[in-house]
Amino acid sequence: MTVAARKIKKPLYAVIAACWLAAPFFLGNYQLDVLNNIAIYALLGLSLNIILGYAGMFHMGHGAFFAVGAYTTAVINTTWGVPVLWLLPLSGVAAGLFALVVAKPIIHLRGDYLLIVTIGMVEIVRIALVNNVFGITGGSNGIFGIDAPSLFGRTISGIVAPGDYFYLVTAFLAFTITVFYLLEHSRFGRALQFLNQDPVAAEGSGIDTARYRLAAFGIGAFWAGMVGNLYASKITFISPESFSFWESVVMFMIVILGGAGSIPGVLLGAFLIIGLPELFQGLQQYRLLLFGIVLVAMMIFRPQGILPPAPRSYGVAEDDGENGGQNSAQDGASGGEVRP
Amino acid sequence: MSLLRIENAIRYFGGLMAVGDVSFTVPEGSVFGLIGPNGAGKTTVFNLITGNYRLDSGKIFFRNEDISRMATHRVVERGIARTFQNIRLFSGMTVLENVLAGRHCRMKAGPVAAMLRLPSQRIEERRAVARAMAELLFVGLAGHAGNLAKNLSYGNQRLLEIARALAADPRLIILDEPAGGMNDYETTALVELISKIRDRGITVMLIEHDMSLVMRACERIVVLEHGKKIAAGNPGEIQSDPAVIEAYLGGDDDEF
Amino acid sequence: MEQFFTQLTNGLAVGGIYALIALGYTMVYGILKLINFAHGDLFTIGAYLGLTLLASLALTDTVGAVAGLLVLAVMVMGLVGVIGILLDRAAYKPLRTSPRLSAVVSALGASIVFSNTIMLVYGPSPRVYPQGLLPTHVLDVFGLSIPVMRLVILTTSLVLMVGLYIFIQKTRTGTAIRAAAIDQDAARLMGINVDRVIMLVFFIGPALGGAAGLMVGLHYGQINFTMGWLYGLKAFTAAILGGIGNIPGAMVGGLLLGVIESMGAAYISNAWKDAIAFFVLILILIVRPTGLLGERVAEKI
Amino acid sequence: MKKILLLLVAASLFWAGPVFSSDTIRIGLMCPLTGSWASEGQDMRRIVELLADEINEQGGILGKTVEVVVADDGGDPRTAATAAQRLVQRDVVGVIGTYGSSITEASQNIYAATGTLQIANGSTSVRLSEKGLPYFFRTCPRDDEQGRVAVETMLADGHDKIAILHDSTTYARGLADEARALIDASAAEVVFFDALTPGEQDYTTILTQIRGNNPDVVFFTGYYPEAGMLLRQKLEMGLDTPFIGGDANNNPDLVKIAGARAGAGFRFLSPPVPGDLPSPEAKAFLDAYNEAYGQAPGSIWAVLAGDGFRVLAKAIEETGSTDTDTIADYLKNGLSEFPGLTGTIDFDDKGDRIGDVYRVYEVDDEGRFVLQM
Repeated sequence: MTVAARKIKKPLYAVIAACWLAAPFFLGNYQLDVLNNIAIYALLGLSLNIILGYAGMFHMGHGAFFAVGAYTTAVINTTWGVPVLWLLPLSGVAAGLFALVVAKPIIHLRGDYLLIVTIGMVEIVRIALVNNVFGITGGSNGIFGIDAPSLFGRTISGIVAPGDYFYLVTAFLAFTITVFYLLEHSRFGRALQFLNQDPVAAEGSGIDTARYRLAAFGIGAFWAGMVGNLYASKITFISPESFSFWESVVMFMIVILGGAGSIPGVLLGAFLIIGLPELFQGLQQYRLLLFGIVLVAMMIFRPQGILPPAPRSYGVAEDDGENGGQNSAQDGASGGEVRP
Repeated sequence: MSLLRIENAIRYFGGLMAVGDVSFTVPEGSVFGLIGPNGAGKTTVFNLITGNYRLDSGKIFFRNEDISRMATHRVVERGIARTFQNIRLFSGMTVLENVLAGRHCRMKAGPVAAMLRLPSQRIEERRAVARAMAELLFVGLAGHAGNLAKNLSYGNQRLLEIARALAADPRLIILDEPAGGMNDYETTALVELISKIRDRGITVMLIEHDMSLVMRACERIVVLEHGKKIAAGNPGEIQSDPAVIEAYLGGDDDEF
Repeated sequence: MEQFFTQLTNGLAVGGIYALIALGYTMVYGILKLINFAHGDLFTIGAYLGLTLLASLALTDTVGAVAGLLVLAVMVMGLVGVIGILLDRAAYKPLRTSPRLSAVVSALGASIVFSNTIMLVYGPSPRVYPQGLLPTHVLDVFGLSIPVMRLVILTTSLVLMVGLYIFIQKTRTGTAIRAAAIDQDAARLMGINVDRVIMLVFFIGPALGGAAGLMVGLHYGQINFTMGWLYGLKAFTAAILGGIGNIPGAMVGGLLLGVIESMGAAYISNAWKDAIAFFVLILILIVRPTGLLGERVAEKI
Repeated sequence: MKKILLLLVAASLFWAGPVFSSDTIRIGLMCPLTGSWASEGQDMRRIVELLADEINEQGGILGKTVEVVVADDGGDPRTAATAAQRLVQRDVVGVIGTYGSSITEASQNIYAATGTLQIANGSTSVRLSEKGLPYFFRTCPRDDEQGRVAVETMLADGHDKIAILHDSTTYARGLADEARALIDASAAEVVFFDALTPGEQDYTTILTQIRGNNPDVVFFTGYYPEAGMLLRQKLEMGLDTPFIGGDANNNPDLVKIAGARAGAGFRFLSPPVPGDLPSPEAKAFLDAYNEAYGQAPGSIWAVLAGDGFRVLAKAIEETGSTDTDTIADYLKNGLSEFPGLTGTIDFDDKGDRIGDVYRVYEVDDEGRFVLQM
């Protein structure tokens, strides 16, 4: 990266964050709904990025964890009326535990074998939901009447007030970016990248690769489960169709197109993969064709992803404060200073 | 006192016996050489010690603890760090991060501590970076800390592997052909580095084809041929051992 | 017992199609380590091209049914093969040295382009092959009634597979393909034109997929623009099951997947059929992490 | 350059905020233009746009031009929710659509919350109108009604061992469950109940199983492509159990897929197609459609979208208002025996269509759909 590009990065991120935060003042409900979807898929992309980006495991079944979280929220909320935001951590835990159980036996599989197994996992989950496993998922009908989140006595409906919901999901996104940034720059985050680059050398450096692989699945799934909670309470209705294999493919494309292992890349990826088909709505039945062409073109134009990860500095040799700035610009609200 | 003790190690690949009933001990505080012609099973012995390969039979003790069935990362935790014959760095990451990889097993902070940026994690992280910088300084790569590992020269990549291994606080460091690809000047510096490592109280065990290096650096040497130990002793004894001379002259190696 | 054998033949017929598509997956994978997610759509293109050529050329009227269908098959395979080469040039070749998953996303993009192009050209409704071209009588084999077309399909799949296997194993070109699959750089040093080999693979694989599409169209009659996604996924599963990159593995994997599906549906539940198939796949991979016939390569350390 | 221009056009469409204009009446159409149900959605668009053109040629509604605003719901719930927001923001009077109960359900809340009238055309799940939403209507009948007619038909034929086959979609599963409950309450029994995987080509496995259970009749609640394949393969296997299908089978492609020989004798339930209605409206519509597109309309569901549009236009015309409450009230209480393209249309308090909508059709030897009663 050139010095000029580095200098421009910080203010650029600040401007983007400011525009994002100001969006509800300028945009209508439809555009805000699109932005909410982008935020939700950005969150899903970031959680998948832990597994696919940092740890480099070919995982194309992330929708399974998303589904477990969404259904956990839906079932408990509609059965016992527990407020949905309280269920946020529980949905994460459910998805995380599910991931630990199913990933344990398959964690040693490499590359494409893992890819098909994760595809199989998401399909098995979908089929189980369709067939109303345990008799609580509503089968192919799904579950309706999920409450909107409510905070300090105020209902934050993703339907009536996408602007309110926008700030809820943005806050969660900012939180996620912050903690994932910290994770990336920690012993844990580095371990995932080591085992991604060379598992033998990672093991030889004293890293328990199997445990870290599993942990990556656990954390990624935990987060996807929480996003499932947000999604279910946004749309208030979920059915197995919302968790088809294609949804997992979409998450996969977000990470790879944006830049595997790069937080800004994943955010941009979500913006493109979710935003472009909406941008092309005016083209009606031609819109997906154009989307496909753009997808191939972008991949060829930027084979490493659009914003591949930049080398991290540790404030030792040539620190210019770039990484701390990147974080504070992105999360807007907290502006936490990050420096080892 | 013996730091590492190998007893009747046997390992087959398919039907081929790569290591056949090899026993030796590595005394603490020494520089120990493992030599032999190509295909003698030297690297296999290393891989057996570090748990990359499983023993078919035999035992390996490290500080009187049986590590024969231990996973690699546990062996590293116990205090054995290594370098690889074909350099294995995390090439897309910075030099500093590569050294931090070695530091990993001496750190504790988990994902939750990292996400919450707990004070303990911050302190640990700062110390780890300082220690990693110290190791880079020790091997002479401090100026390269922020570069990507893949941009280093071949010789420097070997040094980086050593720094990574040292960062793990090993009692025994295993170097697999550390001078491979180095020029004479670098090799001389390497001999000096090895003695500096030994001076830190770390036992060094190495495989090397460069016989002048082996003879200069090592205090004790074991010679393998076809997976069997054919000789052991100090450099002088080895150089005059008829079996060793036979092995090297009989083979197509001419480094001796 | 009769039910069992009937279900077995049902499974084998479907499995034969899976196997044929899986071959294309596995060949491309063998050379480039690329999962060509657009491969299923090449299969669909084969089915649609077959329909167009059948309707416009009326070959079966002029030269007779058998000869007409053979000519048709050759034309479809040729055209789909050429489309395969063009696909490689446009979407994969620029990504040869990029991270593997980038090419996967490019493949997914190509799949979207293909399926939507078919929808726009042929319309979103299912299309139907003319009937009466193929024999419909039913054979009585040891008390089992087996439609003769099932046997024809299975036989054709097997002939194509065995033909490919012999081609890969016994000919000079086949040897070049195998060499390039093992080590492209070494193959290049041995004077093999690797680019030509890749081109050839991107011809043969899609051609076989196209043949499978034509067979599906002719036998089952109904084709639609989304069918390639499902078949592609099944074929990918089959290729992995057998050990991806391995040609006999794709055959075994395809046939086995067909039988697993059929048996799972018949003896456990139709609604859970695909889940059962994936579950068995996962069990097999847990025991044999590189598939049934995949080689386990110990990494040199 | 062209691509950039195209992008700019698309972008301007995306960011276009609500445009208020007094001389047009906007009616939304939410339909699957892409994805698995694209054939339904594209036909819906053709029909609604055709009807809108007709109205505009005759001077529009209340002297204003009708503008149809189309949003692609892609046949998936998430896209549908966004499409609904898009239509609401374009300030439409009401929305026609969509196809698929779970897709409709994902958009229902948004229309309800924003006070937008919705007239669904292909969403037969019972619960959609049981939630008490004041602005929800549908021109299609409900699954329970269809299940009742289907079971009555089968029982009247003296069948008492019945196999039910669905495809795990919301609609087909719902209909299958309705039918099963009714059969369980009768003297007949369900000897087989399972699902096929839609989109496949080979259903011999499931047919072999059905044969093993030896039912008198098979009730298939899924869609026409699979029904066509089932009939075709059933003939090949020499299985002669009669099949009866749900209303998703009313598509001329059914016979094309099955072939006339395999299709003959297949019966299905459906609201009457325009060709079977004596009304001048139905005839005029058929002629116009034929003239515009050179063929007969494909699916009955798309025609039901046309009915939704016509009902809405009528309500605006009659009430002279574009106020949602006024229109909804008119549809529930004012509209009486409206001559639709699929028979007379009335709505009850839940917004469901009143009356015996279902007819039994049988496929004759030449592949024509013949109305049975």
